[in-house]
Amino acid sequence: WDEPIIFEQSRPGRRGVAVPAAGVPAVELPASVRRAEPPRLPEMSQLHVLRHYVRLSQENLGVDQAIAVGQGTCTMKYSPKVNDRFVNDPRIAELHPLQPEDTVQGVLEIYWRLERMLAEISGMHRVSLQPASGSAAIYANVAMIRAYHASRGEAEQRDQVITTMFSHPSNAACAKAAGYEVITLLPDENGYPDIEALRAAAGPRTAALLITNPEDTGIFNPRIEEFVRIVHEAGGLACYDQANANGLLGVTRAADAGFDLCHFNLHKTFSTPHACGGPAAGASCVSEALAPFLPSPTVEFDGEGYRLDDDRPLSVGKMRPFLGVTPNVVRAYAWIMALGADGLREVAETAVLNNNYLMRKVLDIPGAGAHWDRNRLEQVRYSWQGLFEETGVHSEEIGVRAADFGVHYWTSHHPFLVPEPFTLEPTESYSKEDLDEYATILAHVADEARRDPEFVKGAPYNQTIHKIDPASLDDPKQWSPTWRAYTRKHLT
Amino acid sequence: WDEPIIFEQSRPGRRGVAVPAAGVPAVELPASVRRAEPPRLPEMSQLHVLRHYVRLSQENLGVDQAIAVGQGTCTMKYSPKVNDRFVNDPRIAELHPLQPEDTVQGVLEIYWRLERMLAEISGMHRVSLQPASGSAAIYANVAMIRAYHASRGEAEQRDQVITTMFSHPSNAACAKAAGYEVITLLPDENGYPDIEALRAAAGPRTAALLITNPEDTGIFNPRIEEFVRIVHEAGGLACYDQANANGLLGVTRAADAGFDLCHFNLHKTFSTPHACGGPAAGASCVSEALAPFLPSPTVEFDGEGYRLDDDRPLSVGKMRPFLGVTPNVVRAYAWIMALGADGLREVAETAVLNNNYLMRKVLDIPGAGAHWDRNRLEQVRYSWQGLFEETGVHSEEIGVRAADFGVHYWTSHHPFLVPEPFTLEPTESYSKEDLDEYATILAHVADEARRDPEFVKGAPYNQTIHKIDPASLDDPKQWSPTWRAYTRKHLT
Amino acid sequence: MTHPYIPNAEPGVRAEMLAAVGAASVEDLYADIPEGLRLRRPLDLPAPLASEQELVAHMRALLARNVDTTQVLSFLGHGCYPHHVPAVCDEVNGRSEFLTAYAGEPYEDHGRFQAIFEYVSMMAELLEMDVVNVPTYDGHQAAGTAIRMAARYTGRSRALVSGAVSADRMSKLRDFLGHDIDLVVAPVGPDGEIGEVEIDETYAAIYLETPNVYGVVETRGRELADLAHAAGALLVVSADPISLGVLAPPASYGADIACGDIQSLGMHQNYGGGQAGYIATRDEERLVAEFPSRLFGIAPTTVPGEYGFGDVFYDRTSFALREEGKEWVGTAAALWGITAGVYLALMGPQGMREIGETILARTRYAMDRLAEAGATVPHSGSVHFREFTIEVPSCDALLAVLREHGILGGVRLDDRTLLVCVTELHSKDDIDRLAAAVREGLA
Amino acid sequence: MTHPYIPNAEPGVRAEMLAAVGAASVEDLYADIPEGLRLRRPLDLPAPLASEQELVAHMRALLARNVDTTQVLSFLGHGCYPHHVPAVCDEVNGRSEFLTAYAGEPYEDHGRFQAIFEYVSMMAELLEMDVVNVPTYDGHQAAGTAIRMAARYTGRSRALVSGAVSADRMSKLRDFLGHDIDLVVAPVGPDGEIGEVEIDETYAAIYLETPNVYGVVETRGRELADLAHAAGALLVVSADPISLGVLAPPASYGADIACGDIQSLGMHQNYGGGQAGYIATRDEERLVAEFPSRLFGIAPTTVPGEYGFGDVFYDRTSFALREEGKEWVGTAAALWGITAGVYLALMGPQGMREIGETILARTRYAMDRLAEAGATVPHSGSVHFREFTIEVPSCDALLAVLREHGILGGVRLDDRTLLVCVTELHSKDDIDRLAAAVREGLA
Repeated sequence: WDEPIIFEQSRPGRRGVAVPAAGVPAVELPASVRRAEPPRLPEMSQLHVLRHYVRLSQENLGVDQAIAVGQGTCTMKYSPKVNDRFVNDPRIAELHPLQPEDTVQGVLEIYWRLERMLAEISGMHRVSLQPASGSAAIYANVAMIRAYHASRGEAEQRDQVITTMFSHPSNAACAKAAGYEVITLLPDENGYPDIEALRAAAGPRTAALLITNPEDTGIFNPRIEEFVRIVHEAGGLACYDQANANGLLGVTRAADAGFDLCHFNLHKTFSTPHACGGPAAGASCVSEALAPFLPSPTVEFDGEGYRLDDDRPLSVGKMRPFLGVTPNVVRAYAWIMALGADGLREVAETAVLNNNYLMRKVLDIPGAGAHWDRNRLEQVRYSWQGLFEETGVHSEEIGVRAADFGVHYWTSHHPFLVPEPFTLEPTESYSKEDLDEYATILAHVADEARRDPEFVKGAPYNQTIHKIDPASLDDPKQWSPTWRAYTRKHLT
Repeated sequence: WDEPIIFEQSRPGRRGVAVPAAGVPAVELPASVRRAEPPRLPEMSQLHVLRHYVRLSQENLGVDQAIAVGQGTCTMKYSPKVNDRFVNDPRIAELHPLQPEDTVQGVLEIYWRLERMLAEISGMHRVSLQPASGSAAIYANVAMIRAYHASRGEAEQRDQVITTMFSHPSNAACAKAAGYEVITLLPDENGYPDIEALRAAAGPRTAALLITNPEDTGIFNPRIEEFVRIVHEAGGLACYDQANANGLLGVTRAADAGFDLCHFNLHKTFSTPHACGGPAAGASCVSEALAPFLPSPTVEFDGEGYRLDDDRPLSVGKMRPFLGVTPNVVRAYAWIMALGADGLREVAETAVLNNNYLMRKVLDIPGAGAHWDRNRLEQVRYSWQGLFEETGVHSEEIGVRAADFGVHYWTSHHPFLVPEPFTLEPTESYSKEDLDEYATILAHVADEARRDPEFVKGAPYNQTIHKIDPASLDDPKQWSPTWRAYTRKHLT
Repeated sequence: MTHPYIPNAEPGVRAEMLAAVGAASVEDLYADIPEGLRLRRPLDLPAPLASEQELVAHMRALLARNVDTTQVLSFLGHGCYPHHVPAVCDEVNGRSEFLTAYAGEPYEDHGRFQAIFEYVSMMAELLEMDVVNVPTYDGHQAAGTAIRMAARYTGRSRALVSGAVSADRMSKLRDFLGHDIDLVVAPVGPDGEIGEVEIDETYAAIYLETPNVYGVVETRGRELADLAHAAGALLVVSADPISLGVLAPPASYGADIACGDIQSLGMHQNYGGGQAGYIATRDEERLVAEFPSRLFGIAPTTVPGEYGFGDVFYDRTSFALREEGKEWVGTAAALWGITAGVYLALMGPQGMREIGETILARTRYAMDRLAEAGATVPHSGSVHFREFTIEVPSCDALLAVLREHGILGGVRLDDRTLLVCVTELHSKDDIDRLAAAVREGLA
Repeated sequence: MTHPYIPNAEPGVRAEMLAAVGAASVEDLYADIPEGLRLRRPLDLPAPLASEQELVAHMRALLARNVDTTQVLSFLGHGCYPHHVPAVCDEVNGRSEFLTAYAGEPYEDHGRFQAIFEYVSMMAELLEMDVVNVPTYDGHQAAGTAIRMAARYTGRSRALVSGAVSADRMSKLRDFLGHDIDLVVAPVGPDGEIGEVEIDETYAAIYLETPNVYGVVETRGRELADLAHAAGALLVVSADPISLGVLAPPASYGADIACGDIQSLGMHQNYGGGQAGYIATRDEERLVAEFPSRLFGIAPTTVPGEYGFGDVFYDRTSFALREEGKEWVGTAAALWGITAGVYLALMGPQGMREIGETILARTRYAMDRLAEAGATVPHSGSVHFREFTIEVPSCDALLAVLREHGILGGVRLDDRTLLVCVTELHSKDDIDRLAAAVREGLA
């Protein structure tokens, strides 16, 4: 489709939906609060609004369309359709969050039961499902860390948080946003976070270690228990970023390595859909010692019914409005119920096997590599450095060209400590045939890059649009973050 | 997508959905009824089945995707999304048709109210919503015609049905299937059905006239009342095919022209979706004299509640299982309720205006024509005869090439009395801008045909697949109406 | 207000378009309709609910007056069956590309052609037959057409019809066939199967159902096929495809035409709106020629290895030949065919076997429990699939007691005979609950 | 059984793949995890409901224990609002291309970029501001970030926060800002608006909400903007976009940053799961630099006239800079942004005006009726949008009476203060029904 911007399809007088008239006397607004000019929104009939968005949707690739193994760290797994049905039921969709508890026993039971299941999966004591995302869960964990130290009179003293370079950037960013100084450990020559650097950093100013494991490289840090111990000995807390727990379900648990806190992303490991970037949902899991600091309210069960507890004096308070991102809580609950303990274990094992299988295929492609010759769990951060040196084609360009074949990848987070990176995470959802196809496409594009680098650099050729000139996006004089800005800067 | 046949994606042992075990003792089947070999169905995981069909869906064009004015006679209008919500509600979707009447008062009320509304729209006395489609409604009408004559002892004598060449082929076919001899009137030199031929045909053997008006050409027969009178005088019944009533809502009614029966297609005029070719729904509307013959059961209202009446000795009986295609009955009801009398009239007027506007645009294209210089209502059967004579490009080829631009048409029904036909029916759903775009594409393709006929004949170029070689489809040795047949004939 | 469904009702654009066609008003465009036929008053219809919100409120109030089978425990079957509908079935048939498309060409609607081709192909595997039609309306229509096909094929006009079919289907067959085909009804044996029958060279077909209206699985298919064939007639068998993971497909015992309803394969009950019919034969030109329905076939394209699709033997149809075609063809139930394909692909051979086994076992379990509860269970020595009858002193009295327990106990076939339907959706607990209520109702 | 969600759990393929990677078992691949950390028992979880049918039955039983707002008459608001959700909104956000996609590039995910760009562009028109972010989590987060942006922009660490905000939002602001920004709470005047306030050069911002927690529309925005600007501070205004078809947008009276929640624009209540936050500013480089969120911009491609999209000023973000970025960015609520765009496109300027007028009128009508029914209605001289408080002898007692009438009467702010929410969904009859029940409850 060559679908215009929606404003270009407007014709005055048309409308997509009608609004009931008040049926009661109108209110005259004082001039100070009355809108002067009607907003310049598009005016379109209902079919035309629908058609526009349906066409745009067809210009997008989700898990249900493509082999989405290319968004490593994102755990792009199948989100069962049946779970959407529960969420769309009015008895979830049309519940108000402040209804009396006796009218929401079903949804409270789901919250409660999911909390208990995640507690078992993490080995932790209590879980909050309030955080709106993985990053929000990290922030909630940091807030609890601060509250914990404050309760011990050490809030001022403990002003540093330690993290690692291959931990998700939100660990550093959330700690900073919460006012902490951030110390980042680089990998040692083996690809593991540098334990000596940790020893040097840990001390009386240490509030916590925030660490992902396996890191975004897919490498599991076998000394993780020692990391925790070092931080504990310094009086800090250990907080485990389990956004990517997909290879570990039923295999190892945060609590078993001594962590005080961890978090999960329900939209990764527990299959709730990514929704173009949210709504997501996070789960903050804590040890008994940290439980008093959990966000409020918590869901409590007295053996007969479920109720909300808001009377929690040590709580960090509200992380977001109301109890949580309920649709995703419902989906995650249903997903775990469909799998059970054996199923979760099978998820983990298959995710790891799929990843190792794909790794074999990818590393067979000339020009592709992976730093550090280590085992990988559920994902691998690869590098096209070899190919780049040979052809001058960047990883990003390879990815764009791969999109011409209906698959894609993203180039992961800055900084590119791994040069020309790409991170693949096949999860348990894809078949061997999918992985073969994916690797075949990458091999094909790498071969193209070798034979005709300019061709690959000119991609895409088989997409809705052609190669974008990004220059204007960083130039304040030209950038146009809205059509309104574009019209002003470029069309008048 | 280059999506393989589903059997090619099978891998033994996989499955898309699990079935609960019996949980009670198994039954041993005698060999005479036990299946010997498992069926060779595909074996795929759930995501892969879903992905396959989602990709296929993206290779299809519905009203929600494209400007679907090219399926003339089909009334491809917008089917409001909100109406689907009602149908998907368990209180429709999970109703069993033989539930006690007191548990289905809501759905019976919908049937009753829709019947009353269609009676008003047609001017008829009673309406049956049982027929599964427009053709089934024609058949039901023919069955009632036979029962009517039988009740008067004239069943044997009246063994002929008269129809016209531009009435939908199902009129002729259903009458024939019901055992009637079919007499077909050709158009006169003005494009109207030949009234003299009717006079010649009508007589003691005439059971009924089955006639569409406006015919598939879009031309309204102004002598329709006289047609009815001639048939009535011969002792026959007059039955109006109102499959395409979209230009007539609130403008003129079947009863007002003296018809005894008529039918509507809920999936055309009343907006229920076409669903790739059904489920559809038909409505058979009859005068008071024909009402005793309606299919059973009927819905009756006693002022307090609704009940089903199956005790109707003159009824033609069952046309299909149960009461009707309920989802479409619900949608049609909601659609009329959203529009009301003024809205229906506006639908009709806009459909006619849209058609006349598009006609101007199309007839401006060199090589395009329309037989008979008459007013048109809601559709026009055009002809590319001029273009064909100039270029040798057939209408079908123009349509295929137009599909490369995201629109299409079909070449209408045999026989091609209008040479190189194409029939456009823009309905009320499309905007002026849509009609302009459609006409522009046709003009562009016609121009291509003039400049490079072979290029147009080679189309499509921008579709999932390329030009099909149809030779095998009519050859019993080669045809493969299933993968099983294909495998046997072509792969072994 | 410009109605959201009618973009060109906006007065400005309307005026522009009228000007373009050179009309002063839309009335001009209706000039051909004589004044005497014109309706010069507004239609007498309820006031419109123009805002979607009001429409939703209105419909919600109507729907609230229904009680559906997720709210009560229903054992109703008799032609419309409660089976689990996998969410993926709903997801696919709800995709607007399928829901709102119609009759495009094999290029821009390649997806529809492929999906339907795959549906017929999966049915073909289940049925062990090579030719399966694009769905017709329902099982009634499929049965009627199948018998008519046999009549055309043999050039005869008499058919033996099993007496173990529903009254509704018999009504449909009489209406659809009765005017030119002589229908002879076969007796029902004490075991619930078709009884002893004889035919001669005037018969076009024997028509059999299995499981039949009593849920009894017919065991003498081979014998009937031989009987039919000896007389130069065809055996037509109506079979529910959901049974064919465990039951022998009609072709395996010699049936010439198979037919039936596919509502069981992924369609909700829809108050009877989820029906669709299939017809299948072997790949014999003369038999294929008798299909009125469309048949989709696979065909090569100009690109080697690429598949396209098209109509097989189009010149049989009424689209091509009007009254000279076979019966008629038109919009029927394509989307349900696509859906049934999704269902079969999800289930696979294992799933079809398992669901068959589960239904067989639970049906038998229910028969045993209800017998224990005091009901008389006829034909209890026969194999039943999904349905069985019980005989009780008064159906009405029993059903009333069951209603008090939130149970819809079955379909009343006559004053004393109740037809009970058990599927994979009925757990052992559900059946035990029914049995307990029946015991109370018969006490 | 191979689980339907895990294709490669099938033993044959698993063995093949293990062979390909040269591992004897998956255990080999876990070699890096020390034995001490290994969980050598199965997780203690409920038995799985492996068949979809059993899962559906289980979930259906849980959902049956909820009573939703289509089943009762609810006047609950206080941050989550019942508005009509057009079916097209659900249709679009249910499309699996949007629902299951994530973070693809601007090519294969062109649709997502365009849809979100259009959302921010429509919000920009509504807000009369040129820069709007890709949605953040919710209105709480948006408010917190907006104040933090003002602090960074001004280099100051104190903010004046209206006292007329909800306790929950205040809790969030204290948690999110309290550790390094001094929050001074402004008094509430007798009219329910923000009271008299003063600030000095240490203040980064004045934070105002309109309509505020009491549903009162603040009328002194211009005055507060002048006050803020005179001190070199910014005015941050949280406004519900559904009010902006009739109410003046914050920018029009001088606000520097607008923020709020977009749940009203097409999201179901979702038990609080439908929230998403917006932040908007003028197009000033220094202000734009302070956004933590992603901003999507339009950009040319190699084909003249073709539009593409990309990230504006990406190097502000934590994706680019980790802790040196502005706060953090991550998965938030993009799909709700797309949905809000669909909503605004359906409504258009007329719809937004009409819905605003309807809500204003019905809110006032409800205030009048409840006053007549005997409730004390504070701030009754002020303009209210959608919410207002009533004062009664006992909220609990009144709510209990209303429950008996199938009414959820409002949110209890304290023992004697009830917050009542009225939207376009509440008909005159609904309001009259509430008034009658309140009269009874207060009698």
